[in-house]
Amino acid sequence: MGDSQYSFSLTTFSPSGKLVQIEHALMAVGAGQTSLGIKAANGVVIATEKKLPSILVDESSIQKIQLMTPNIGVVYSGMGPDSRVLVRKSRKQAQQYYRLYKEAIPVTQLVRETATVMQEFTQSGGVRPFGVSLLVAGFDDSGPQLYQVDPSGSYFSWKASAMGKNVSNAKTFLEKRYTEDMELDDAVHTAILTLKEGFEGQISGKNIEIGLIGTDRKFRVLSPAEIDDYLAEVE
Amino acid sequence: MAPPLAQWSNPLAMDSDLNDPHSMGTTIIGVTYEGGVVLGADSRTSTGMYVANRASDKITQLTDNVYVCRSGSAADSQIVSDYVRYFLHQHTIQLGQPATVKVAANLLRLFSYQNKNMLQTGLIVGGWDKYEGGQIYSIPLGGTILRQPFTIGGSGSSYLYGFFDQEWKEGMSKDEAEKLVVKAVSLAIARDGASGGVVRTVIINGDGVRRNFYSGDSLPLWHEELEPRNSLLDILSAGPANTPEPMSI
Amino acid sequence: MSIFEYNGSALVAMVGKNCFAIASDRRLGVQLQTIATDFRRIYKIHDKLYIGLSGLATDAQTLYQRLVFRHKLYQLREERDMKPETFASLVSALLYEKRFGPYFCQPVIAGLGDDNKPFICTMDSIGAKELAKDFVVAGTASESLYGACESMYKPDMEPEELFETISQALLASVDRDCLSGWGGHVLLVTPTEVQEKALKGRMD
Amino acid sequence: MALRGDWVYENNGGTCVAIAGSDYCVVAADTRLSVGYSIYTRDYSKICKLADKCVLASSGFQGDMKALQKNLAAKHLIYQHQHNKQMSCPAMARLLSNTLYYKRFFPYYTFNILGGLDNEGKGCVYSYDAVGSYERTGYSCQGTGGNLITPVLDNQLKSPSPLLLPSRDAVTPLSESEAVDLVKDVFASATERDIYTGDKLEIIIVNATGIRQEFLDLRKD
Amino acid sequence: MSSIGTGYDLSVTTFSPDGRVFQIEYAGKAVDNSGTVVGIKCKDGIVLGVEKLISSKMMLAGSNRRIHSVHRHSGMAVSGLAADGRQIVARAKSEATNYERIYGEPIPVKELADRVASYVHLCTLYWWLRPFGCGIILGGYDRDGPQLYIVEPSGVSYRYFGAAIGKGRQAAKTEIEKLKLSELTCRQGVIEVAKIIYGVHDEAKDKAFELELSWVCEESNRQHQKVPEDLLEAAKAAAQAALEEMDAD
Amino acid sequence: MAKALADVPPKGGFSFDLCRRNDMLVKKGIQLPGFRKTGTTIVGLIFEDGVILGADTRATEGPIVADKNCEKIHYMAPNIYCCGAGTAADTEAVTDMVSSQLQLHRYATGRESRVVTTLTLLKSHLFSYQGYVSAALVLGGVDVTGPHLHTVYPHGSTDTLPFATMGSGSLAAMAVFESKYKEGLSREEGIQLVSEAICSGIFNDLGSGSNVDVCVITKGKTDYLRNHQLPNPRTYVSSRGYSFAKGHTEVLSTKIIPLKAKPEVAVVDAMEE
Repeated sequence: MGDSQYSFSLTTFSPSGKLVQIEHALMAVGAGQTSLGIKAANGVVIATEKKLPSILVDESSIQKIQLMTPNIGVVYSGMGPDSRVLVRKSRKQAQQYYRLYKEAIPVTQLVRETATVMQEFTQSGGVRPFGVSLLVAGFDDSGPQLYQVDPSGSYFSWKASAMGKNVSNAKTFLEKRYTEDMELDDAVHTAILTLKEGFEGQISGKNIEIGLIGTDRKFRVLSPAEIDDYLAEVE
Repeated sequence: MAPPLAQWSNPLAMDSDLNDPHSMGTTIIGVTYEGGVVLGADSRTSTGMYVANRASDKITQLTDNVYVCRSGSAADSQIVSDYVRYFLHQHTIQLGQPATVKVAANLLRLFSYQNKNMLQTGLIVGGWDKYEGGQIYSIPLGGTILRQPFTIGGSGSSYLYGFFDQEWKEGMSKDEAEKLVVKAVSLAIARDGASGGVVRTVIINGDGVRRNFYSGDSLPLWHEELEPRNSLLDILSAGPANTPEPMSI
Repeated sequence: MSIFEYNGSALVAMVGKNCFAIASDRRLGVQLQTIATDFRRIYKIHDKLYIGLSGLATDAQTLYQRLVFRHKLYQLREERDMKPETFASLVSALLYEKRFGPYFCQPVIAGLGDDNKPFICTMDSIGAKELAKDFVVAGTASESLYGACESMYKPDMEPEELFETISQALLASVDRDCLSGWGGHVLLVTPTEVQEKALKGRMD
Repeated sequence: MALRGDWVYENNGGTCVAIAGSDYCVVAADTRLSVGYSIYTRDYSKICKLADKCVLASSGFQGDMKALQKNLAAKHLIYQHQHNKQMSCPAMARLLSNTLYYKRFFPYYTFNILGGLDNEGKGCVYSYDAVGSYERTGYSCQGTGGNLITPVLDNQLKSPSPLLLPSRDAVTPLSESEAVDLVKDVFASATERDIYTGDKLEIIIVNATGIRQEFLDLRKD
Repeated sequence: MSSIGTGYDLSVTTFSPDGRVFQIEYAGKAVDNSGTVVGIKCKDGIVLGVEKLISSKMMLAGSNRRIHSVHRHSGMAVSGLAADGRQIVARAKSEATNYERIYGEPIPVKELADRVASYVHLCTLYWWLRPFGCGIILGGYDRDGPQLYIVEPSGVSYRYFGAAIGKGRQAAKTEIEKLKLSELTCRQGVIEVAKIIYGVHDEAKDKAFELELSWVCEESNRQHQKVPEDLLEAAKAAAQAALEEMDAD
Repeated sequence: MAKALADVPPKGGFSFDLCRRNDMLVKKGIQLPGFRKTGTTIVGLIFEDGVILGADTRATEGPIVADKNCEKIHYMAPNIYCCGAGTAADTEAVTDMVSSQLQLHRYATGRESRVVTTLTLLKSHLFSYQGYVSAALVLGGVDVTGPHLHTVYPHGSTDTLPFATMGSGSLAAMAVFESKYKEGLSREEGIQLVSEAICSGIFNDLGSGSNVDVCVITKGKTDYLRNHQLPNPRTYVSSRGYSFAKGHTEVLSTKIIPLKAKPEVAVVDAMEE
């Protein structure tokens, strides 16, 4: 990072008052693979496409949905490497919180910390904004929660949301399907159906990823076999 | 009522003993022979009067062909050898060939010397390389380095100087050298309270490395030493046949 | 002289059935000289969470200020009150930060948790937490308090009985400690109300 | 622990309690003898019968305890020879005070309680410091667990202020069985928190019928 | 594509569209225009020779040396900007002493070459630095025998049997290739090097030059030294003679 | 932001700003307070399919028992636990810190933590504080390379052993191990032997007491047997009890503050732009 006092922020206002770097970052997110999340009555599910550049890549070596704490998971759309920085910093933040209070960090707090980092990168010298949006799914004392964090550092709590290449279709689909009293299993089904909309090629346990958290407050990423089971249920 | 004259003396003073730094009152030996070296050590680690570990390994590997015998503070000698092992790995990769014994010894010396105010450790380095064959270096407390045909260290060594002056000969065979080392360590174990347990040896030569272990009861007995025997508990539990006569009071 | 004996103090917290009480003496002294007779050692963090700070009064006040600051920051940030357990961890972290130059303070923390489960805890001056189910004590009269509480404590006391027990334990103990005394303050916290009482005791 | 430097004493721990009633006296002590973190023995009686109606309980340095007991026993023997009777408890109290003060500058490192019945058959307890200052009280507690037990006794047996005039009897209002029960409970409590108190409680009850002994097991950790 | 920069040649941190870094190539030119430097590895050591062009007759013979000792066992000959060369030599010296301080043995020549090359390379990576305008021939003799390296301004370094850089490098290399280096002793090598230098010197363009010769071989006790005066004179004479013989043909 | 964070403790660092004042107090002849210690018996052994750790539960402050039932077996990782003796705050802090580092390391690598990693983190921290962080530890765990048992001393030295004891009761416990330990103990035998060793410490060492905690770690499974044995119940409770009638204590003043019941806030998702 350019820490010299002479280095300047790359994100500057255009004459029309826009921060084009941030808009470009959002473009990068928009070009990324589709991810989505649904908050059910008793849990949250997040899902994403996992299209690989070549069939020669070992798909088991790549996991797009990651844990930030045992009860908070995250998925990104956009530039994968950028997300790693955020995940690493957030995990550290979560541990620091835990070591101070001996209490798991609430989802809101962690999301805010992550968003703070993203915001700092829109205003600091020598760095560019992150080319990712995150969907954060967690379950704490305030119940199940789903957040989306954008490159600008803004964050929103959602009942269901999508991002990436297929945003608009996916969101329309979710708006149609979403109900307040949805159970977690239904949410998984809806997530799969949403992903299926506009999925190029045959959907399978190997080219999508699903992570979910229920009332046990343990976030876990489904194995390809488990996804295949869900897929079978959907069909 | 008048206050009592004094509160009790600090009744917890005795816990200081176990909190003493872990140190290895030790016997360590390095001997060269025709074609290689033999390193030897006892296995006692003590904190104050307490034997914290009776089967410790004080001969630590640095590289494939270099080992070091540690004495003094356990923490210090472990940290020094950990660091030197790490640097030697790097050095080996950088050079593309095994580090020489001299390099290993010199790194240890450098560490001991640069941190001599903080470290309480004496080391004996032994190993074999293709340039100079088997070598023994002694690195005593302040970071001196001495190359010697044989060297002894640790608290038990004071009982052994004369023995070595007499017994060490140039050009011994491997077996002679190892026998000498085992005998010397067992002599020191007999006389030095801070040395004890088993004898461990490491033989390093052009063919490779061999570790040997001599359990405490296989060691020779010296002047007035008692036969090792089972504890009283074992004798008692063995049954009436072996029950010793109770002492009359 | 131990530094804890400079100002003198007695602190005790006790658990009852869905309630707790925390009590302290009222004396502030400089060694054997009494400076104040209505000194407060128990501070409120929020309605259902209190901390008593025994030991050197100057450190206690500094520590209290830092704790209030940290708690307010937490309240603003997280829009909720701290749980007693969380607060205890915070105090412990602040104390251990000064491991090699400690505040001469031994805190006693007492609070009601989410489901009105009472929580009490004490620490040494470098933040080693001690969670107890019955009672915790601190201060120059701690030995006496240990003895008194160990005998008098009963599990699952109702608020009135709890008040009597903690008051008797406190008064009995400070009477045998020349560095604490002048009656006591007792805070009795139940899910619905806080009773703050001043006890009459020997004035010496 | 070695006896280091000029400090020639050890504290072998233990706690003694005595309670005087209108017609009895209860004297109790635990039987643990320890130093540092080690237990020497779990069964050492700290109570010594000095006369028919007079027992001494002491804690502190065992060597001095023993010496003091022998010293008093010897003096009592001489007293018996000279006066042809047992020493009374108040007399023994004074003797003990003198014996302690006799070694003012190299004291017996002991903390004593003398319990028994006085000439009128009333319970009496005398409490001492190491150099012989003493007073008659209704109850007393000495030793490593003293700080823990005293407030409980204060609370339960609240004795009249010694400043009151005319002076009141310093005996407790409890009955004998209540007193024994209290003693057992305070010892059980002290054992919970004092590491030097434990193993076994020895209780001596002195009343008109003579001397009775009771035991109670305490925690052994 | 053109080999002239057209704006891509202003910084070492800029690649040209066809993937070249012109600044490094320009630095190479500074070497190519300088006096010839030759080094050969004989069977018992290394000989280094420099055609030191004399810019002024007022200059004292033997000054501004282009061959420097780096350590007891190694030396370098510099072609190109002499001042840049001194900078490299200074770095090489500190690397050598540093290595010996830490590892307790003289730096292996390979390691020295690596470190010098890294240093030279470092100066091609930052916009605020310029590459060195000099090439280096490094010769040394360690426990693995005599070794000869070239370090180019780009930071590339290779090991050679015989090497030449500078103006007359092509001709010199042709000459070196004719030698039977594995049979040559250094004493003979010195003569050959002198002949080559004299041979490649372009009388027409450059007027005067001074021959500098050094060696590190068994005869010099594996130390890097100037070639003894008498041998130098003999070599000069032999070279002169060979030159005249050639002219006569 | 920066101002607000100024009071937040730096990660794992100590603050030394009171040291000068405290040194001054010491020079004036004032005694610094003792810290809570766990004058402890902690043990560990390797049995046929894993590691068993054991600890007593007494914490002392001088001659007084500060905590009758404290926990001395600390969590490091799901497959690694660590018994601590010495200054209670130090053992707590050092194990917490390392377990947090391990958690992050697990997230980063996606693999189970190893015992040697834990050992190295512990010893390097302790060594860097030269024994001033006084934690004596028995570290045990099972990882891909099998069961491991180590002891760590406050100065940062470590030992690798088949059975180990630490703390003031270590001699008493070691006596049990030395006479009865053998290779290939079964789970039950192991737990029995560990309990026996801890009891030996509890009964013979005054610094140790109360109950026996045991932790059995095998491949893929950890059983934390909190208060596995309770060999020291209170021996007597007064039949009469101490009850104080209401109004027994003289009260000078009473202030009653009613607490509002927490208003039921409709759950609104926090939104932030």
